[in-house]
Amino acid sequence: MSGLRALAASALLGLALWQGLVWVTGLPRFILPGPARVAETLWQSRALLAEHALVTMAEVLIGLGLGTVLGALSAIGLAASARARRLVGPLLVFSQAVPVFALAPLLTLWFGYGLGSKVAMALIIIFFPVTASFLDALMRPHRDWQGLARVMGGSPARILWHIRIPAALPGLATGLRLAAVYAPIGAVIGEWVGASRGLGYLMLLANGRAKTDLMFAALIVLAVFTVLLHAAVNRATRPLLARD
Amino acid sequence: MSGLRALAASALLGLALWQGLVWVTGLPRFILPGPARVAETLWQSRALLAEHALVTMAEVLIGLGLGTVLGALSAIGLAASARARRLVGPLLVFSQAVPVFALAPLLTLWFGYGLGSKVAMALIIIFFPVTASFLDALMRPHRDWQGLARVMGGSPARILWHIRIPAALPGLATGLRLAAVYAPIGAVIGEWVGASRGLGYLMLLANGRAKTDLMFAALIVLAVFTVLLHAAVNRATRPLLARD
Amino acid sequence: QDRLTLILDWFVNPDHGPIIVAQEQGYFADQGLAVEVVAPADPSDPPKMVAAGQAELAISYQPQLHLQVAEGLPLVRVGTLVATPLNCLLALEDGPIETIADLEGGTIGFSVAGVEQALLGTMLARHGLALEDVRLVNVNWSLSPSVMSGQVDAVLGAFRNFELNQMALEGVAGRCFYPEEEGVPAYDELIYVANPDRMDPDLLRRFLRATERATQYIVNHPEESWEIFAGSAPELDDALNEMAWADTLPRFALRPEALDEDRYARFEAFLAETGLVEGTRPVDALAVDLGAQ
Amino acid sequence: MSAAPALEVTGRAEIAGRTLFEDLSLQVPAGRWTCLLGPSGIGKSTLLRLLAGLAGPVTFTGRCGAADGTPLQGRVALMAQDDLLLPWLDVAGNATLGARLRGRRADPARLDHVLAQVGLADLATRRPAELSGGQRQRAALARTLMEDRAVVLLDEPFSALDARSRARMQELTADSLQGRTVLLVTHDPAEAARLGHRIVVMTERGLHDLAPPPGPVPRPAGDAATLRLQAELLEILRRDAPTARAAG
Amino acid sequence: MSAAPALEVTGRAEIAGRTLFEDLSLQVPAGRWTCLLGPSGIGKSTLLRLLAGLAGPVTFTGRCGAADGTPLQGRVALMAQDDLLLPWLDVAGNATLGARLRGRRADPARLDHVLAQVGLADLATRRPAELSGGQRQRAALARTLMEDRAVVLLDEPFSALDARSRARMQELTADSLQGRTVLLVTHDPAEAARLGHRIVVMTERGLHDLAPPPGPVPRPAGDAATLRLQAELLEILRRDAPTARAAG
Ligand SMILES: Nc1ncnc2c1ncn2[C@@H]1O[C@H](COP(=O)(O)OP(=O)(O)OP(=O)(O)O)[C@@H](O)[C@H]1O
Ligand SMILES: Nc1ncnc2c1ncn2[C@@H]1O[C@H](COP(=O)(O)OP(=O)(O)OP(=O)(O)O)[C@@H](O)[C@H]1O
Ligand SMILES: [Mg+2]
Ligand SMILES: [Mg+2]
Repeated sequence: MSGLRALAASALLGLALWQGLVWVTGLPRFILPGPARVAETLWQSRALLAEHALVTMAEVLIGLGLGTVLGALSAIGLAASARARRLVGPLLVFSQAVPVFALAPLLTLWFGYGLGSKVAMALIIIFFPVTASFLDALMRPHRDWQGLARVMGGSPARILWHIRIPAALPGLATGLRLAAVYAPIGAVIGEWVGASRGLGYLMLLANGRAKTDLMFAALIVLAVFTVLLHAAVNRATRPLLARD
Repeated sequence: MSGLRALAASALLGLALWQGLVWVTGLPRFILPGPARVAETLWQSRALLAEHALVTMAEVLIGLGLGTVLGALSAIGLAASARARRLVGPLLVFSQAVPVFALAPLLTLWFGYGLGSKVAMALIIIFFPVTASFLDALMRPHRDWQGLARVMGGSPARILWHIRIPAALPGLATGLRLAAVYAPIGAVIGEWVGASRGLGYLMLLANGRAKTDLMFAALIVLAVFTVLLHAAVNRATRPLLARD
Repeated sequence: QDRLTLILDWFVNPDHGPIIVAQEQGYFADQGLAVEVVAPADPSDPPKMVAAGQAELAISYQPQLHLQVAEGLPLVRVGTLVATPLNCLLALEDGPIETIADLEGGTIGFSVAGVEQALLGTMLARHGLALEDVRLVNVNWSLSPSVMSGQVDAVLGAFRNFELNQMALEGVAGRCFYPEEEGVPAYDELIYVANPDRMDPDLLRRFLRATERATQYIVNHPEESWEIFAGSAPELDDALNEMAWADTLPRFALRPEALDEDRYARFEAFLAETGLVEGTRPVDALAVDLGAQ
Repeated sequence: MSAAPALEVTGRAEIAGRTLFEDLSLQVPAGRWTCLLGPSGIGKSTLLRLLAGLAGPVTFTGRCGAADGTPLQGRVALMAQDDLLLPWLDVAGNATLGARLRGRRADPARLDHVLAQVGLADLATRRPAELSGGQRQRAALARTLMEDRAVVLLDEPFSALDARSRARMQELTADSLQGRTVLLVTHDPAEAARLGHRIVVMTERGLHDLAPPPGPVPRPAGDAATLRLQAELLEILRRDAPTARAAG
Repeated sequence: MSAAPALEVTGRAEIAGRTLFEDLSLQVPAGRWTCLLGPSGIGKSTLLRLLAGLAGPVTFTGRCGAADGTPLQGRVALMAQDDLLLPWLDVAGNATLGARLRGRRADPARLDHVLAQVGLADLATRRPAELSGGQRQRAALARTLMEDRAVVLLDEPFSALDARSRARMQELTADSLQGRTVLLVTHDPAEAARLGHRIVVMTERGLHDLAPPPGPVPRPAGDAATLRLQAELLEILRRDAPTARAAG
């Protein structure tokens, strides 16, 4: 499959750049270990990494699902009402400026230290690009279509449903692609809120203990997962964007 | 101006929600202080907040400018070459999965503890939504226009410049709006990488000293700045999106 | 069995030896306790969660406790985990910093933004320097890398049982300046805090008794206890933790319940002097001796 | 379907600060076909959009709507100059869009019938991008015919059709819209001569009425009276300043 | 401008698995106007797109291009059935798009001239959304005329124009494109009769040639021979199965 071959080529390029960086800059391995060292750690710690990766992946997939649904719904709600847009829009933007450690106590208080608070965190991070990019597309005027639809007797709600939403699907696709990229890092940040499992936990732990090799091994797992997730979402949303 | 009035209404709604949350959930003030307390701290610490806010704003504006330019250029580069897209695209996604603390030593090593590392961090965070959303728009086929342009003797580069880029400006606008939201949090994260000034630094400090009021005051300043920045970018990019 | 939730100060590490050993050896169960151990990523969260009633116990730092109580958090120290400071001002062994006085004009990194300024001010003052003579940078996640790579001249907030070993493993020797040797009053690095309005002294006493028993076991059986600790989770079994284990062992409080009231009074006074807290609070607002009650 | 009303437009219109027409007075008789011709850019489409209740960039002052003053909303169908097909819907989906926008189910039998009439029965599942220009126009016509409204506004509905399809569509449309008030904008004098109960030419100087030949519409294409009218119309349209008598 | 070549299309075409035409053989003489008529959906636009070198969804096997075998690329201009104006450019910008796409500056005098000819001189700074349908079509025509190519493919270029503008545009275009190889798709028999050196009707059965009246193009609109041809064409186009002699 050419898609996989392209990914492999890209991975090779990435490895070459990485190794090149290590050679050229002569960075100490506690700052940037070379690919070979990390590969070794990756192999040695494969059971550990796999265990934590599974936890994170579950968080990601749940967060992505919920975040997409919530993001799409809130975009539709905002598109439906100018008042909602004016009142709630700035609050959504506001919410994106709140750093993790201000949220962390609230999240753990409400959702505990289990899956809940991680999914919530991933959701908060995913939800916004989906909303913003879908909303932008929903707000494009399409005056001719909308005029025709009004002549046909369409109510604003039905015009939204039958015209604005389908016409805005490319924007939703862009949002989903962004969400696919942000979901894994969202789950990892969720794990910083308090966790005893997951790649984010493992990375922080490794970082705190200067096990840079392990941290980078976990990072590679996370990043590869992100790339694959993004490729999958990319492919799935391609029909929406190819529409002329 | 109705825009400002809408923002004020939204702020009132936000304050009401906040106060309501405090009342209903009875959250202790070291987890979520009420608006009145934060307002008081905001006023008392106005000089301190203003000093740190100025630092952060400078980082944000520089980061936003650079990130936008870089993001737009990389989208154009990727749009121009299918090979670049296949090779570099996954690496860009990959780069978004790298958590801050893995980057922190590298950033401070290369850019020091001054403005440089914060701008770099903001740039890394801003750049991706701009690239992704502009690229999606650039890749929409517009078969008829492109066909006509080829018949007219347009080279791929000129078709990109005269047709694909102008047609994709709404996507760039969406990317810019996202970037405006992410730039402040990007700068704050940059400050966590290593700083002695800025709102992010102040928040960490306040958090460490259990001064939740001050932390929330700094957060409010950051969030209000984010909302205003987003509103400004929103307004500036409106013509791009209103195009039918 | 009674349920009890304990929030650690950070991810599990050898500092938490008595807790892990007590859990693994069944000492908690012997006390009729089912203890849930939760690790947060941000050390400033656990006291808040306990104050908010989300957990019965949290591990925190004595200096942090003073600040938090001064800010009105309903918290009180109920036990001690590590009875000496672990914090140290860390520089490179073969670097230019041979005494604290050499830090003039240098850059000092720190991570937890709590009492660092007070500690540093005191340590510098002994060598004729003031805070204005150095540049303070919050380096957050990269304490030891920033000092190893020479981006900062020293870091404050490094733990002597960890960061030194960490650097040794990287082949870099570190030099520790100990706060308690440089004019800072001695304090308990790791303590157990509870919400005085909600706590059940009996429950906590049973908890502390179990950790006391675990501490005794650790002191008596350093090798076996390491095996137990390393076996509790695969990510804990590594060279750094093994080295740290040996260095941490002598620092565990042998009498977790016991309270040295004077320590708390002295440190409160110290913080008031440096201006980090306003006024002073009596010791019984800060710490209780469950055994004495 | 409610009884077809007469339409009336009296007033002046401005676009972007320029006067489009002044003192215009158009009467569209109830239940009949009125054909509107005129030079490109004179404001025919704008007039149709005004009657359909679409504001757009135009500022209109005066009366515009049903002659009896009742609102037109919900009684009017518009086939615009652009086909305005939704690219994500197939022909059948586009043709039944109106029903869905009103929250009803379209009658499938009627859909089949209309699609067969416009010659798109085999193409019901094709997307607009997979159609030829004339096929797209016929899909838009099918959508308009599905609307079943008392007032029908058609903006050059047959312009992309070959002679044969055009004649057929004219007959079909005349037949389907029997008894409705139809305002048809066209550039084809033959079309106007065939279909108009009333023929109005719009010029810079105002509206000009032409008497069509007697007899029911659609008139046979080769009919002598029709050909004469067609030639007369062509003559007027080709002249710079029409001299036909002012519209009533 | 290079010398105008003759064009040739011989072969078969498929779209989405269905045969569009089989054994088609079209010769377009060099330097002359060939008018192509035929029912909607028969494949006229597809043929033009093939000649322009645009693949699209069609699979073509055979010869298609200049009759002398030299590639057509860079020598052909296409005015598609849709106007394909870029919404963010004004009329002048759209008309000079080709030059910019080739990295040249458009000649401003020529632009003024062409815009004046198509009657858009006053609207040079208007965006497409601010134009009427006929004005948009003339803007697209202006863009095509600005191209100055040896081969010009016109897909119903005058369909949205009123009779007067249409006649003017026909004359203007005939004049401007003197000596080029022009292939014009039209549904208007009068247009074909006026403009064609050669008239080809495309049907399901293949191509059918009609002999146009002698004399230079554009022929006068009212000319008897032209009218006769027009009537004959109309007759053929209206019949289900054309019986004209097969194309050469
Ligand atoms: N993507 C596609 N998939 C399937 N069929 C297609 C596609 N595109 C076009 N067609 C079909 O190809 C045929 C030829 O289309 P073309 O546009 O060439 O017709 P035309 O002769 O120009 O018609 P008109 O006079 O209506 O413009 C039509 O029947 C159309 O339905
Ligand atoms: N947004 C706009 N701004 C300025 N002028 C406009 C705008 N929209 C339309 N016009 C002008 O209004 C006039 C009327 O346009 P309209 O579409 O009604 O013409 P029309 O009679 O339908 O012409 P055609 O036969 O070419 O379709 C035109 O001259 C056009 O240029
Ligand atoms: Mg019009
Ligand atoms: Mg066609």
